[in-house]
Amino acid sequence: MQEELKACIEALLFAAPEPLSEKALAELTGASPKEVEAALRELLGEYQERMGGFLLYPLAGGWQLRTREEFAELIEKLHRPVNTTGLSPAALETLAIIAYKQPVTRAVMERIRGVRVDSALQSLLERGLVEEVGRLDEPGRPILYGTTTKFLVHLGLNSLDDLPPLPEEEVL
Amino acid sequence: MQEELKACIEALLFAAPEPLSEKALAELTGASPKEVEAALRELLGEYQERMGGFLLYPLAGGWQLRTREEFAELIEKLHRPVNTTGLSPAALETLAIIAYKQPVTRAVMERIRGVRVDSALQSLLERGLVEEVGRLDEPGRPILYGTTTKFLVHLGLNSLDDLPPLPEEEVL
Amino acid sequence: MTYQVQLPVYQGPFELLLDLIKREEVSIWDIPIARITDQYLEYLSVVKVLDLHLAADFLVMAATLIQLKARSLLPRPKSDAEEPAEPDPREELALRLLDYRRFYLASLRLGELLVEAGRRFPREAPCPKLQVHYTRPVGSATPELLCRLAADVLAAYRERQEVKELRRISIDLPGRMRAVLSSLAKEPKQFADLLVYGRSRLDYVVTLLAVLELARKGKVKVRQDRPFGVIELSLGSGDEPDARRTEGLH
Repeated sequence: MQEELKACIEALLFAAPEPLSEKALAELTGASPKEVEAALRELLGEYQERMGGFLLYPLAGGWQLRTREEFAELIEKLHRPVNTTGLSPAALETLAIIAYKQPVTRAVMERIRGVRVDSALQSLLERGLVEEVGRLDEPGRPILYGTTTKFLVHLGLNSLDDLPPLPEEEVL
Repeated sequence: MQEELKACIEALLFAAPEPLSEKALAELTGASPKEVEAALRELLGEYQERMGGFLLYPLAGGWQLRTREEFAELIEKLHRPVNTTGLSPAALETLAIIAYKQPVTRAVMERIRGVRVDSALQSLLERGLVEEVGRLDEPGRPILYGTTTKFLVHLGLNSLDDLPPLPEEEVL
Repeated sequence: MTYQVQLPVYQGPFELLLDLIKREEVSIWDIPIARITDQYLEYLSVVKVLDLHLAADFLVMAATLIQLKARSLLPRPKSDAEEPAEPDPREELALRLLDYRRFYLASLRLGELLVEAGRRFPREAPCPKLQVHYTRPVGSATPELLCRLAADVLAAYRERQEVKELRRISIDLPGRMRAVLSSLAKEPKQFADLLVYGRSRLDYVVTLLAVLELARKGKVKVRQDRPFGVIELSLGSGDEPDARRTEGLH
Protein backbone atom coordinates (compact mmCIF):
# COMPACT_ATOMS: atom_id res chain seq x y z
CA MET A 1 0.00 0.00 0.00
CA GLN A 2 2.75 2.42 1.00
CA GLU A 3 4.70 1.51 -2.15
CA GLU A 4 1.62 2.10 -4.28
CA LEU A 5 0.98 5.47 -2.64
CA LYS A 6 4.61 6.47 -3.19
CA ALA A 7 4.32 5.61 -6.88
CA CYS A 8 1.09 7.61 -7.14
CA ILE A 9 2.68 10.63 -5.50
CA GLU A 10 5.76 10.35 -7.68
CA ALA A 11 3.57 10.24 -10.81
CA LEU A 12 1.67 13.33 -9.67
CA LEU A 13 4.81 15.27 -8.76
CA PHE A 14 6.36 14.24 -12.06
CA ALA A 15 3.43 15.42 -14.17
CA ALA A 16 2.39 18.51 -12.23
CA PRO A 17 3.35 21.84 -13.77
CA GLU A 18 3.67 23.41 -10.30
CA PRO A 19 4.65 22.38 -6.78
CA LEU A 20 1.93 20.29 -5.11
CA SER A 21 0.95 20.81 -1.48
CA GLU A 22 0.51 17.86 0.88
CA LYS A 23 -3.15 18.77 1.09
CA ALA A 24 -3.52 18.59 -2.69
CA LEU A 25 -1.68 15.26 -2.78
CA ALA A 26 -3.97 13.87 -0.11
CA GLU A 27 -7.05 14.99 -2.00
CA LEU A 28 -5.84 13.61 -5.29
CA THR A 29 -4.75 10.22 -3.96
CA GLY A 30 -7.50 9.81 -1.39
CA ALA A 31 -4.87 9.02 1.26
CA SER A 32 -4.77 10.68 4.68
CA PRO A 33 -2.43 13.66 5.25
CA LYS A 34 -0.42 11.44 7.63
CA GLU A 35 0.05 8.77 4.98
CA VAL A 36 1.05 11.38 2.41
CA GLU A 37 3.58 12.90 4.78
CA ALA A 38 5.12 9.52 5.50
CA ALA A 39 5.27 8.64 1.81
CA LEU A 40 6.92 11.97 0.99
CA ARG A 41 9.53 11.42 3.70
CA GLU A 42 10.36 7.99 2.28
CA LEU A 43 10.60 9.39 -1.23
CA LEU A 44 12.93 12.17 -0.06
CA GLY A 45 15.24 9.58 1.49
CA GLU A 46 15.17 7.34 -1.57
CA TYR A 47 16.04 10.15 -3.96
CA GLN A 48 18.91 11.27 -1.68
CA GLU A 49 20.23 7.75 -1.58
CA ARG A 50 20.12 6.88 -5.26
CA MET A 51 21.49 10.30 -6.31
CA GLY A 52 19.95 10.22 -9.75
CA GLY A 53 19.27 13.17 -11.98
CA PHE A 54 16.62 14.81 -9.81
CA LEU A 55 15.63 15.43 -6.18
CA LEU A 56 12.51 16.44 -4.31
CA TYR A 57 12.47 20.07 -3.14
CA PRO A 58 10.08 21.92 -0.83
CA LEU A 59 8.85 24.93 -2.78
CA ALA A 60 6.14 27.54 -2.29
CA GLY A 61 4.40 25.53 0.38
CA GLY A 62 4.47 22.38 -1.71
CA TRP A 63 6.84 19.84 -3.23
CA GLN A 64 8.41 19.69 -6.64
CA LEU A 65 10.76 17.33 -8.44
CA ARG A 66 13.71 19.22 -9.93
CA THR A 67 16.99 18.30 -11.48
CA ARG A 68 20.00 18.35 -9.13
CA GLU A 69 21.89 21.63 -9.08
CA GLU A 70 25.09 19.97 -10.27
CA PHE A 71 23.49 19.42 -13.65
CA ALA A 72 22.56 23.05 -14.23
CA GLU A 73 25.18 23.61 -16.93
CA LEU A 74 24.40 20.32 -18.59
CA ILE A 75 20.73 21.21 -18.81
CA GLU A 76 21.48 24.66 -20.08
CA LYS A 77 23.26 22.97 -22.97
CA LEU A 78 20.03 21.16 -23.63
CA HIS A 79 18.22 24.41 -24.08
CA ARG A 80 20.94 25.72 -26.26
CA PRO A 81 20.92 23.01 -28.89
CA VAL A 82 23.20 23.40 -31.85
CA ASN A 83 20.15 23.81 -33.97
CA THR A 84 21.16 24.16 -37.57
CA THR A 85 17.92 22.97 -39.08
CA GLY A 86 16.52 25.33 -41.65
CA LEU A 87 13.08 26.83 -41.64
CA SER A 88 10.10 24.85 -42.92
CA PRO A 89 8.74 25.87 -46.34
CA ALA A 90 5.72 27.34 -44.57
CA ALA A 91 7.88 29.40 -42.23
CA LEU A 92 10.05 30.60 -45.11
CA GLU A 93 7.01 31.77 -47.09
CA THR A 94 5.65 33.55 -44.06
CA LEU A 95 9.02 35.17 -43.43
CA ALA A 96 9.11 36.36 -47.05
CA ILE A 97 5.70 37.99 -46.68
CA ILE A 98 6.68 39.70 -43.44
CA ALA A 99 9.96 40.87 -44.92
CA TYR A 100 8.34 42.51 -47.92
CA LYS A 101 5.07 43.71 -46.47
CA GLN A 102 6.02 44.76 -42.94
CA PRO A 103 4.47 45.92 -40.72
CA VAL A 104 1.84 43.27 -41.37
CA THR A 105 -0.90 41.53 -39.39
CA ARG A 106 -1.44 37.83 -39.09
CA ALA A 107 -4.75 38.20 -40.96
CA VAL A 108 -2.97 39.65 -43.99
CA MET A 109 -0.38 36.85 -43.97
CA GLU A 110 -3.17 34.30 -43.88
CA ARG A 111 -5.08 35.96 -46.67
CA ILE A 112 -1.99 36.01 -48.88
CA ARG A 113 -0.90 32.46 -48.11
CA GLY A 114 -4.44 31.09 -48.09
CA VAL A 115 -3.71 29.01 -44.98
CA ARG A 116 -3.21 29.52 -41.28
CA VAL A 117 0.20 30.74 -40.28
CA ASP A 118 0.09 30.01 -36.52
CA SER A 119 2.87 27.48 -36.32
CA ALA A 120 4.98 29.15 -39.01
CA LEU A 121 4.74 32.50 -37.22
CA GLN A 122 5.45 30.81 -33.89
CA SER A 123 8.65 29.31 -35.18
CA LEU A 124 9.78 32.67 -36.62
CA LEU A 125 9.10 34.37 -33.30
CA GLU A 126 10.99 31.65 -31.40
CA ARG A 127 13.98 32.09 -33.65
CA GLY A 128 13.90 35.80 -33.09
CA LEU A 129 13.62 36.55 -36.81
CA VAL A 130 10.39 38.54 -36.47
CA GLU A 131 8.77 40.41 -33.60
CA GLU A 132 5.75 42.45 -32.69
CA VAL A 133 6.32 46.01 -33.81
CA GLY A 134 3.01 47.56 -32.77
CA ARG A 135 -0.70 47.30 -33.16
CA LEU A 136 -3.03 48.28 -35.96
CA ASP A 137 -5.51 51.00 -35.01
CA GLU A 138 -8.53 48.90 -35.90
CA PRO A 139 -11.17 46.92 -34.03
CA GLY A 140 -9.42 44.16 -32.12
CA ARG A 141 -6.15 46.10 -32.40
CA PRO A 142 -4.38 43.25 -34.25
CA ILE A 143 -0.65 42.82 -33.69
CA LEU A 144 1.69 44.06 -36.41
CA TYR A 145 4.79 42.00 -37.15
CA GLY A 146 8.11 43.03 -38.63
CA THR A 147 11.59 41.61 -39.05
CA THR A 148 14.33 41.98 -36.43
CA THR A 149 17.96 43.03 -36.47
CA LYS A 150 18.76 39.35 -36.09
CA PHE A 151 16.95 38.75 -39.38
CA LEU A 152 19.24 41.26 -41.11
CA VAL A 153 22.34 39.80 -39.50
CA HIS A 154 21.57 36.23 -40.44
CA LEU A 155 20.72 37.12 -44.02
CA GLY A 156 23.83 39.23 -44.34
CA LEU A 157 21.88 42.40 -45.02
CA ASN A 158 22.87 45.87 -43.93
CA SER A 159 19.34 47.22 -43.92
CA LEU A 160 15.90 46.33 -45.26
CA ASP A 161 16.68 48.47 -48.30
CA ASP A 162 19.16 45.79 -49.32
CA LEU A 163 16.42 43.20 -49.87
CA PRO A 164 16.20 42.35 -53.58
CA PRO A 165 13.30 44.29 -55.14
CA LEU A 166 10.11 42.43 -56.00
CA PRO A 167 9.03 42.19 -59.64
CA GLU A 168 6.86 45.20 -60.49
CA GLU A 169 3.45 43.55 -60.69
CA GLU A 170 3.75 41.97 -57.22
CA VAL A 171 4.15 45.28 -55.45
CA LEU A 172 0.59 45.36 -54.21
CA MET B 1 31.54 6.79 -13.89
CA GLN B 2 28.62 4.73 -15.13
CA GLU B 3 26.51 5.89 -12.17
CA GLU B 4 27.43 9.51 -12.88
CA LEU B 5 26.55 9.13 -16.57
CA LYS B 6 23.24 7.55 -15.62
CA ALA B 7 22.43 10.48 -13.35
CA CYS B 8 23.39 12.94 -16.11
CA ILE B 9 21.16 11.18 -18.61
CA GLU B 10 18.32 11.01 -16.12
CA ALA B 11 18.61 14.76 -15.46
CA LEU B 12 18.56 15.49 -19.18
CA LEU B 13 15.60 13.21 -19.88
CA PHE B 14 13.83 14.71 -16.87
CA ALA B 15 14.32 18.28 -18.04
CA ALA B 16 13.89 17.87 -21.78
CA PRO B 17 10.53 18.96 -23.17
CA GLU B 18 10.82 16.40 -25.97
CA PRO B 19 12.20 12.90 -26.51
CA LEU B 20 16.01 12.91 -26.72
CA SER B 21 17.88 10.76 -29.23
CA GLU B 22 20.87 8.68 -28.17
CA LYS B 23 22.96 10.84 -30.44
CA ALA B 24 21.83 14.00 -28.66
CA LEU B 25 22.50 12.39 -25.28
CA ALA B 26 26.00 11.41 -26.38
CA GLU B 27 26.74 14.93 -27.60
CA LEU B 28 25.38 16.57 -24.47
CA THR B 29 27.17 14.30 -22.01
CA GLY B 30 30.34 13.83 -23.99
CA ALA B 31 30.05 10.07 -23.56
CA SER B 32 30.36 7.59 -26.42
CA PRO B 33 27.22 6.25 -28.10
CA LYS B 34 28.09 2.82 -26.65
CA GLU B 35 28.25 4.19 -23.12
CA VAL B 36 24.98 6.06 -23.58
CA GLU B 37 23.28 2.94 -24.86
CA ALA B 38 24.52 0.90 -21.91
CA ALA B 39 23.43 3.58 -19.43
CA LEU B 40 19.98 3.79 -21.02
CA ARG B 41 19.61 0.03 -20.81
CA GLU B 42 20.48 0.08 -17.11
CA LEU B 43 18.06 2.95 -16.46
CA LEU B 44 15.28 1.10 -18.29
CA GLY B 45 15.85 -1.92 -16.06
CA GLU B 46 15.96 0.16 -12.88
CA TYR B 47 12.71 1.96 -13.65
CA GLN B 48 11.02 -1.32 -14.42
CA GLU B 49 12.25 -2.78 -11.17
CA ARG B 50 11.36 0.04 -8.81
CA MET B 51 7.93 0.56 -10.44
CA GLY B 52 7.65 4.17 -9.41
CA GLY B 53 5.45 6.81 -10.96
CA PHE B 54 7.17 6.94 -14.33
CA LEU B 55 8.96 4.79 -16.93
CA LEU B 56 11.26 5.37 -19.88
CA TYR B 57 9.64 5.05 -23.32
CA PRO B 58 11.12 4.99 -26.85
CA LEU B 59 9.40 7.76 -28.80
CA ALA B 60 9.92 9.50 -32.13
CA GLY B 61 13.43 8.13 -32.48
CA GLY B 62 14.42 9.11 -28.95
CA TRP B 63 13.65 8.46 -25.30
CA GLN B 64 11.25 10.19 -22.95
CA LEU B 65 10.26 9.80 -19.31
CA ARG B 66 6.49 9.50 -18.94
CA THR B 67 4.12 8.54 -16.17
CA ARG B 68 2.94 4.92 -16.04
CA GLU B 69 -0.35 4.25 -17.78
CA GLU B 70 -1.97 3.04 -14.56
CA PHE B 71 -1.94 6.60 -13.24
CA ALA B 72 -3.76 8.13 -16.21
CA GLU B 73 -6.99 8.80 -14.32
CA LEU B 74 -5.11 10.19 -11.34
CA ILE B 75 -3.15 12.63 -13.48
CA GLU B 76 -6.21 13.64 -15.44
CA LYS B 77 -7.61 14.86 -12.15
CA LEU B 78 -4.57 17.06 -11.90
CA HIS B 79 -4.80 18.51 -15.39
CA ARG B 80 -7.98 20.49 -15.53
CA PRO B 81 -8.57 20.24 -19.29
CA VAL B 82 -9.32 16.54 -19.20
CA ASN B 83 -9.12 15.38 -22.78
CA THR B 84 -7.54 17.39 -25.53
CA THR B 85 -6.80 14.50 -27.86
CA GLY B 86 -10.38 13.90 -28.93
CA LEU B 87 -10.11 14.05 -32.71
CA SER B 88 -13.30 13.78 -34.75
CA PRO B 89 -13.72 10.64 -36.88
CA ALA B 90 -13.38 12.88 -39.96
CA ALA B 91 -10.06 14.26 -38.67
CA LEU B 92 -8.86 10.76 -37.81
CA GLU B 93 -9.67 9.46 -41.31
CA THR B 94 -7.78 12.37 -42.81
CA LEU B 95 -4.88 11.80 -40.42
CA ALA B 96 -4.74 8.13 -41.46
CA ILE B 97 -4.49 9.08 -45.13
CA ILE B 98 -1.73 11.59 -44.44
CA ALA B 99 0.14 9.14 -42.20
CA TYR B 100 0.17 6.33 -44.76
CA LYS B 101 0.43 8.26 -48.02
CA GLN B 102 2.66 11.18 -47.08
CA PRO B 103 3.64 13.46 -48.64
CA VAL B 104 0.12 13.90 -49.95
CA THR B 105 -2.01 16.70 -51.37
CA ARG B 106 -5.44 17.76 -50.21
CA ALA B 107 -6.90 16.60 -53.54
CA VAL B 108 -5.75 13.03 -52.91
CA MET B 109 -7.26 13.08 -49.40
CA GLU B 110 -10.57 14.28 -50.83
CA ARG B 111 -10.51 11.70 -53.60
CA ILE B 112 -10.03 8.86 -51.09
CA ARG B 113 -12.56 10.12 -48.53
CA GLY B 114 -15.11 11.28 -51.09
CA VAL B 115 -15.70 14.47 -49.12
CA ARG B 116 -14.04 17.82 -48.61
CA VAL B 117 -11.40 17.76 -45.91
CA ASP B 118 -10.96 21.49 -45.18
CA SER B 119 -12.04 21.54 -41.57
CA ALA B 120 -10.55 18.14 -40.73
CA LEU B 121 -7.20 19.22 -42.16
CA GLN B 122 -7.43 22.56 -40.37
CA SER B 123 -7.90 20.88 -37.02
CA LEU B 124 -4.92 18.57 -37.65
CA LEU B 125 -2.75 21.55 -38.58
CA GLU B 126 -3.84 23.48 -35.49
CA ARG B 127 -2.96 20.55 -33.27
CA GLY B 128 0.46 20.34 -34.91
CA LEU B 129 -0.06 16.70 -35.91
CA VAL B 130 0.54 17.43 -39.59
CA GLU B 131 2.33 20.17 -41.46
CA GLU B 132 3.16 21.43 -44.90
CA VAL B 133 6.23 19.60 -46.12
CA GLY B 134 6.57 21.13 -49.58
CA ARG B 135 4.78 21.62 -52.83
CA LEU B 136 4.04 19.29 -55.69
CA ASP B 137 5.76 20.28 -58.93
CA GLU B 138 2.50 20.52 -60.86
CA PRO B 139 0.21 23.27 -62.09
CA GLY B 140 -1.04 25.19 -59.09
CA ARG B 141 1.86 23.84 -57.02
CA PRO B 142 -0.47 22.15 -54.51
CA ILE B 143 0.75 21.89 -50.93
CA LEU B 144 2.03 18.54 -49.75
CA TYR B 145 1.24 17.48 -46.19
CA GLY B 146 3.05 15.09 -43.88
CA THR B 147 3.00 14.10 -40.23
CA THR B 148 5.11 15.81 -37.56
CA THR B 149 7.30 14.61 -34.73
CA LYS B 150 4.44 15.58 -32.46
CA PHE B 151 2.31 13.05 -34.34
CA LEU B 152 4.77 10.29 -33.45
CA VAL B 153 4.91 11.43 -29.83
CA HIS B 154 1.15 11.61 -29.47
CA LEU B 155 0.67 8.16 -30.93
CA GLY B 156 3.47 6.70 -28.84
CA LEU B 157 5.45 5.69 -31.93
CA ASN B 158 9.19 5.57 -32.31
CA SER B 159 9.16 6.10 -36.08
CA LEU B 160 6.78 5.96 -39.03
CA ASP B 161 7.90 2.36 -39.52
CA ASP B 162 6.07 1.53 -36.29
CA LEU B 163 2.70 2.51 -37.73
CA PRO B 164 0.36 -0.47 -37.74
CA PRO B 165 0.39 -1.88 -41.28
CA LEU B 166 -2.28 -0.48 -43.57
CA PRO B 167 -4.98 -3.15 -44.10
CA GLU B 168 -4.64 -4.97 -47.41
CA GLU B 169 -7.09 -4.33 -50.19
CA GLU B 170 -8.98 -7.49 -49.38
CA VAL B 171 -12.43 -8.41 -50.61
CA LEU B 172 -15.26 -7.63 -48.23
CA MET C 1 -46.96 12.96 -36.61
CA THR C 2 -43.26 12.32 -36.92
CA TYR C 3 -41.21 9.39 -35.80
CA GLN C 4 -37.91 9.88 -34.06
CA VAL C 5 -35.47 7.57 -35.75
CA GLN C 6 -31.95 7.06 -34.51
CA LEU C 7 -29.79 7.29 -37.60
CA PRO C 8 -26.13 6.55 -37.68
CA VAL C 9 -23.89 9.47 -38.62
CA TYR C 10 -21.62 8.92 -41.58
CA GLN C 11 -18.40 10.78 -42.29
CA GLY C 12 -19.01 10.66 -46.01
CA PRO C 13 -20.74 8.87 -48.87
CA PHE C 14 -18.27 5.99 -48.89
CA GLU C 15 -18.89 5.13 -45.27
CA LEU C 16 -22.64 5.13 -45.86
CA LEU C 17 -22.29 2.96 -48.97
CA LEU C 18 -20.03 0.46 -47.21
CA ASP C 19 -22.54 0.19 -44.40
CA LEU C 20 -25.41 -0.43 -46.81
CA ILE C 21 -23.38 -3.08 -48.65
CA LYS C 22 -22.49 -4.76 -45.37
CA ARG C 23 -26.12 -4.81 -44.26
CA GLU C 24 -27.16 -6.34 -47.58
CA GLU C 25 -24.41 -8.96 -47.16
CA VAL C 26 -23.33 -8.71 -50.77
CA SER C 27 -19.93 -8.68 -52.38
CA ILE C 28 -18.39 -5.30 -53.02
CA TRP C 29 -17.62 -6.56 -56.54
CA ASP C 30 -21.25 -7.30 -57.26
CA ILE C 31 -23.21 -4.45 -55.76
CA PRO C 32 -26.95 -4.68 -56.46
CA ILE C 33 -26.96 -1.13 -57.74
CA ALA C 34 -30.71 -0.64 -57.95
CA ARG C 35 -31.35 -1.74 -54.37
CA ILE C 36 -28.36 0.05 -52.87
CA THR C 37 -29.18 3.26 -54.74
CA ASP C 38 -32.73 3.24 -53.39
CA GLN C 39 -31.47 2.74 -49.86
CA TYR C 40 -28.84 5.44 -50.27
CA LEU C 41 -31.46 7.94 -51.47
CA GLU C 42 -33.79 6.88 -48.69
CA TYR C 43 -31.12 7.63 -46.12
CA LEU C 44 -30.49 11.04 -47.64
CA SER C 45 -34.19 11.84 -47.65
CA VAL C 46 -34.55 11.04 -43.96
CA VAL C 47 -31.38 12.51 -42.55
CA LYS C 48 -30.82 16.22 -42.52
CA VAL C 49 -27.24 16.90 -43.41
CA LEU C 50 -26.55 20.24 -41.83
CA ASP C 51 -23.10 20.71 -43.26
CA LEU C 52 -23.74 22.08 -46.75
CA HIS C 53 -20.39 20.93 -48.11
CA LEU C 54 -20.97 17.44 -46.79
CA ALA C 55 -24.49 17.44 -48.22
CA ALA C 56 -23.07 18.33 -51.64
CA ASP C 57 -20.58 15.47 -51.43
CA PHE C 58 -23.38 13.04 -50.55
CA LEU C 59 -25.40 14.33 -53.51
CA VAL C 60 -22.55 13.88 -55.96
CA MET C 61 -22.41 10.22 -54.97
CA ALA C 62 -26.18 10.00 -55.32
CA ALA C 63 -25.87 11.28 -58.89
CA THR C 64 -23.20 8.68 -59.63
CA LEU C 65 -25.38 5.91 -58.22
CA ILE C 66 -28.42 7.04 -60.16
CA GLN C 67 -26.35 6.99 -63.30
CA LEU C 68 -25.12 3.47 -62.52
CA LYS C 69 -28.62 2.33 -61.73
CA ALA C 70 -29.98 3.70 -64.99
CA ARG C 71 -27.24 1.95 -66.86
CA SER C 72 -27.94 -1.34 -65.11
CA LEU C 73 -31.64 -1.13 -65.97
CA LEU C 74 -31.13 -0.37 -69.63
CA PRO C 75 -30.50 -3.26 -72.01
CA ARG C 76 -26.82 -3.53 -72.77
CA PRO C 77 -25.93 -2.62 -76.32
CA LYS C 78 -24.57 -5.61 -78.19
CA SER C 79 -20.89 -5.33 -77.62
CA ASP C 80 -18.79 -5.26 -80.71
CA ALA C 81 -15.92 -7.66 -80.35
CA GLU C 82 -13.68 -5.20 -82.15
CA GLU C 83 -14.34 -2.40 -79.73
CA PRO C 84 -12.30 -2.25 -76.54
CA ALA C 85 -14.49 -2.76 -73.50
CA GLU C 86 -15.01 0.48 -71.61
CA PRO C 87 -14.09 0.36 -67.92
CA ASP C 88 -16.92 -0.97 -65.81
CA PRO C 89 -18.05 1.94 -63.61
CA ARG C 90 -19.23 -0.54 -60.99
CA GLU C 91 -15.72 -1.93 -60.74
CA GLU C 92 -14.31 1.56 -60.40
CA LEU C 93 -16.72 2.28 -57.58
CA ALA C 94 -15.77 -0.98 -55.86
CA LEU C 95 -12.08 -0.12 -56.08
CA ARG C 96 -12.64 3.31 -54.56
CA LEU C 97 -14.75 1.80 -51.80
CA LEU C 98 -12.04 -0.71 -50.98
CA ASP C 99 -9.37 1.97 -50.96
CA TYR C 100 -11.44 4.14 -48.64
CA ARG C 101 -12.10 1.18 -46.38
CA ARG C 102 -8.39 0.55 -45.81
CA PHE C 103 -7.89 4.06 -44.53
CA TYR C 104 -11.10 3.96 -42.55
CA LEU C 105 -9.87 0.86 -40.72
CA ALA C 106 -6.44 2.40 -40.22
CA SER C 107 -8.04 5.51 -38.72
CA LEU C 108 -9.76 3.39 -36.07
CA ARG C 109 -6.41 1.88 -35.11
CA LEU C 110 -4.73 5.30 -34.97
CA GLY C 111 -7.53 6.49 -32.70
CA GLU C 112 -6.78 3.61 -30.34
CA LEU C 113 -3.09 4.44 -30.36
CA LEU C 114 -3.85 8.08 -29.52
CA VAL C 115 -5.88 7.01 -26.52
CA GLU C 116 -3.26 4.50 -25.35
CA ALA C 117 -0.36 6.90 -25.68
CA GLY C 118 -2.42 9.69 -24.12
CA ARG C 119 -2.44 7.72 -20.90
CA ARG C 120 1.29 8.31 -20.44
CA PHE C 121 2.06 11.87 -19.42
CA PRO C 122 5.30 13.72 -20.00
CA ARG C 123 6.61 16.22 -17.50
CA GLU C 124 4.96 19.56 -17.93
CA ALA C 125 6.80 21.75 -15.50
CA PRO C 126 8.33 24.61 -17.43
CA CYS C 127 12.08 24.39 -17.38
CA PRO C 128 13.84 27.39 -15.92
CA LYS C 129 15.69 29.58 -18.39
CA LEU C 130 14.12 27.80 -21.33
CA GLN C 131 15.61 29.81 -24.10
CA VAL C 132 16.38 28.11 -27.36
CA HIS C 133 19.39 29.42 -29.17
CA TYR C 134 19.45 28.86 -32.89
CA THR C 135 22.90 29.09 -34.32
CA ARG C 136 21.50 29.41 -37.83
CA PRO C 137 17.93 30.56 -37.44
CA VAL C 138 17.30 31.03 -41.14
CA GLY C 139 19.09 27.86 -42.21
CA SER C 140 20.53 28.28 -45.68
CA ALA C 141 17.97 30.86 -46.80
CA THR C 142 19.23 33.85 -48.78
CA PRO C 143 17.67 37.24 -49.51
CA GLU C 144 17.21 36.08 -53.11
CA LEU C 145 15.27 33.02 -51.97
CA LEU C 146 13.01 35.19 -49.82
CA CYS C 147 12.43 37.55 -52.72
CA ARG C 148 11.49 34.66 -55.02
CA LEU C 149 9.16 33.19 -52.40
CA ALA C 150 7.46 36.53 -51.78
CA ALA C 151 6.98 37.03 -55.52
CA ASP C 152 5.55 33.49 -55.92
CA VAL C 153 3.21 33.77 -52.97
CA LEU C 154 1.96 37.18 -53.99
CA ALA C 155 1.48 36.04 -57.58
CA ALA C 156 -0.51 33.01 -56.39
CA TYR C 157 -2.56 35.33 -54.20
CA ARG C 158 -3.28 37.62 -57.15
CA GLU C 159 -4.33 34.63 -59.26
CA ARG C 160 -6.71 33.46 -56.57
CA GLN C 161 -8.26 36.91 -56.47
CA GLU C 162 -8.65 36.83 -60.23
CA VAL C 163 -10.15 33.36 -60.18
CA LYS C 164 -12.70 34.62 -57.68
CA GLU C 165 -13.62 37.41 -60.08
CA LEU C 166 -13.88 35.00 -63.00
CA ARG C 167 -16.19 32.72 -61.10
CA ARG C 168 -18.59 35.51 -60.46
CA ILE C 169 -18.74 36.22 -64.17
CA SER C 170 -18.97 32.58 -65.23
CA ILE C 171 -22.27 32.05 -63.48
CA ASP C 172 -24.24 33.71 -66.21
CA LEU C 173 -27.10 31.77 -67.64
CA PRO C 174 -26.80 32.87 -71.28
CA GLY C 175 -23.17 31.82 -71.29
CA ARG C 176 -23.97 28.39 -69.88
CA MET C 177 -26.83 28.01 -72.40
CA ARG C 178 -24.41 28.71 -75.23
CA ALA C 179 -21.98 26.18 -73.78
CA VAL C 180 -24.70 23.51 -73.54
CA LEU C 181 -25.79 24.15 -77.14
CA SER C 182 -22.28 23.99 -78.50
CA SER C 183 -21.67 20.76 -76.58
CA LEU C 184 -24.88 19.22 -77.97
CA ALA C 185 -24.11 20.44 -81.45
CA LYS C 186 -21.37 17.81 -81.63
CA GLU C 187 -23.58 14.94 -80.50
CA PRO C 188 -26.60 14.19 -78.27
CA LYS C 189 -25.62 13.74 -74.64
CA GLN C 190 -26.94 12.57 -71.31
CA PHE C 191 -27.65 15.28 -68.78
CA ALA C 192 -25.16 13.74 -66.35
CA ASP C 193 -22.41 14.17 -68.95
CA LEU C 194 -22.80 17.93 -68.64
CA LEU C 195 -21.99 17.80 -64.93
CA VAL C 196 -18.27 17.90 -64.37
CA TYR C 197 -17.26 16.03 -61.22
CA GLY C 198 -15.75 18.29 -58.60
CA ARG C 199 -17.49 21.49 -59.68
CA SER C 200 -19.54 23.46 -57.17
CA ARG C 201 -23.19 22.85 -56.56
CA LEU C 202 -23.88 26.29 -57.93
CA ASP C 203 -22.27 25.16 -61.15
CA TYR C 204 -24.60 22.14 -61.36
CA VAL C 205 -27.58 24.31 -60.65
CA VAL C 206 -26.65 26.75 -63.40
CA THR C 207 -26.30 23.87 -65.87
CA LEU C 208 -29.72 22.55 -64.88
CA LEU C 209 -31.30 25.98 -65.27
CA ALA C 210 -29.65 26.40 -68.66
CA VAL C 211 -31.06 23.08 -69.87
CA LEU C 212 -34.54 23.91 -68.58
CA GLU C 213 -34.47 27.31 -70.25
CA LEU C 214 -33.29 25.81 -73.54
CA ALA C 215 -35.99 23.15 -73.35
CA ARG C 216 -38.60 25.82 -72.77
CA LYS C 217 -37.42 27.66 -75.84
CA GLY C 218 -37.49 24.45 -77.84
CA LYS C 219 -33.79 24.64 -78.59
CA VAL C 220 -33.11 21.40 -76.77
CA LYS C 221 -35.10 18.18 -76.69
CA VAL C 222 -35.22 16.35 -73.37
CA ARG C 223 -36.15 12.68 -73.08
CA GLN C 224 -36.44 10.46 -70.04
CA ASP C 225 -37.93 7.02 -70.48
CA ARG C 226 -38.68 6.29 -66.84
CA PRO C 227 -38.44 7.96 -63.46
CA PHE C 228 -34.78 8.24 -62.42
CA GLY C 229 -33.85 7.06 -65.91
CA VAL C 230 -31.16 8.63 -68.00
CA ILE C 231 -32.04 12.11 -69.24
CA GLU C 232 -31.17 12.30 -72.92
CA LEU C 233 -30.52 15.67 -74.47
CA SER C 234 -30.32 16.57 -78.14
CA LEU C 235 -30.63 19.72 -80.22
CA GLY C 236 -34.20 20.81 -80.77
CA SER C 237 -35.75 21.83 -84.08
CA GLY C 238 -36.05 25.43 -82.89
CA ASP C 239 -33.62 28.17 -83.76
CA GLU C 240 -30.31 27.29 -85.21
CA PRO C 241 -27.93 27.39 -82.23
CA ASP C 242 -25.29 30.09 -82.19
CA ALA C 243 -22.58 27.54 -81.78
CA ARG C 244 -23.37 25.95 -85.10
CA ARG C 245 -23.41 29.23 -86.88
CA THR C 246 -20.04 30.17 -85.56
CA GLU C 247 -18.70 26.74 -86.38
CA GLY C 248 -19.90 27.14 -89.92
CA LEU C 249 -17.92 30.30 -90.25
CA HIS C 250 -14.62 28.56 -89.63
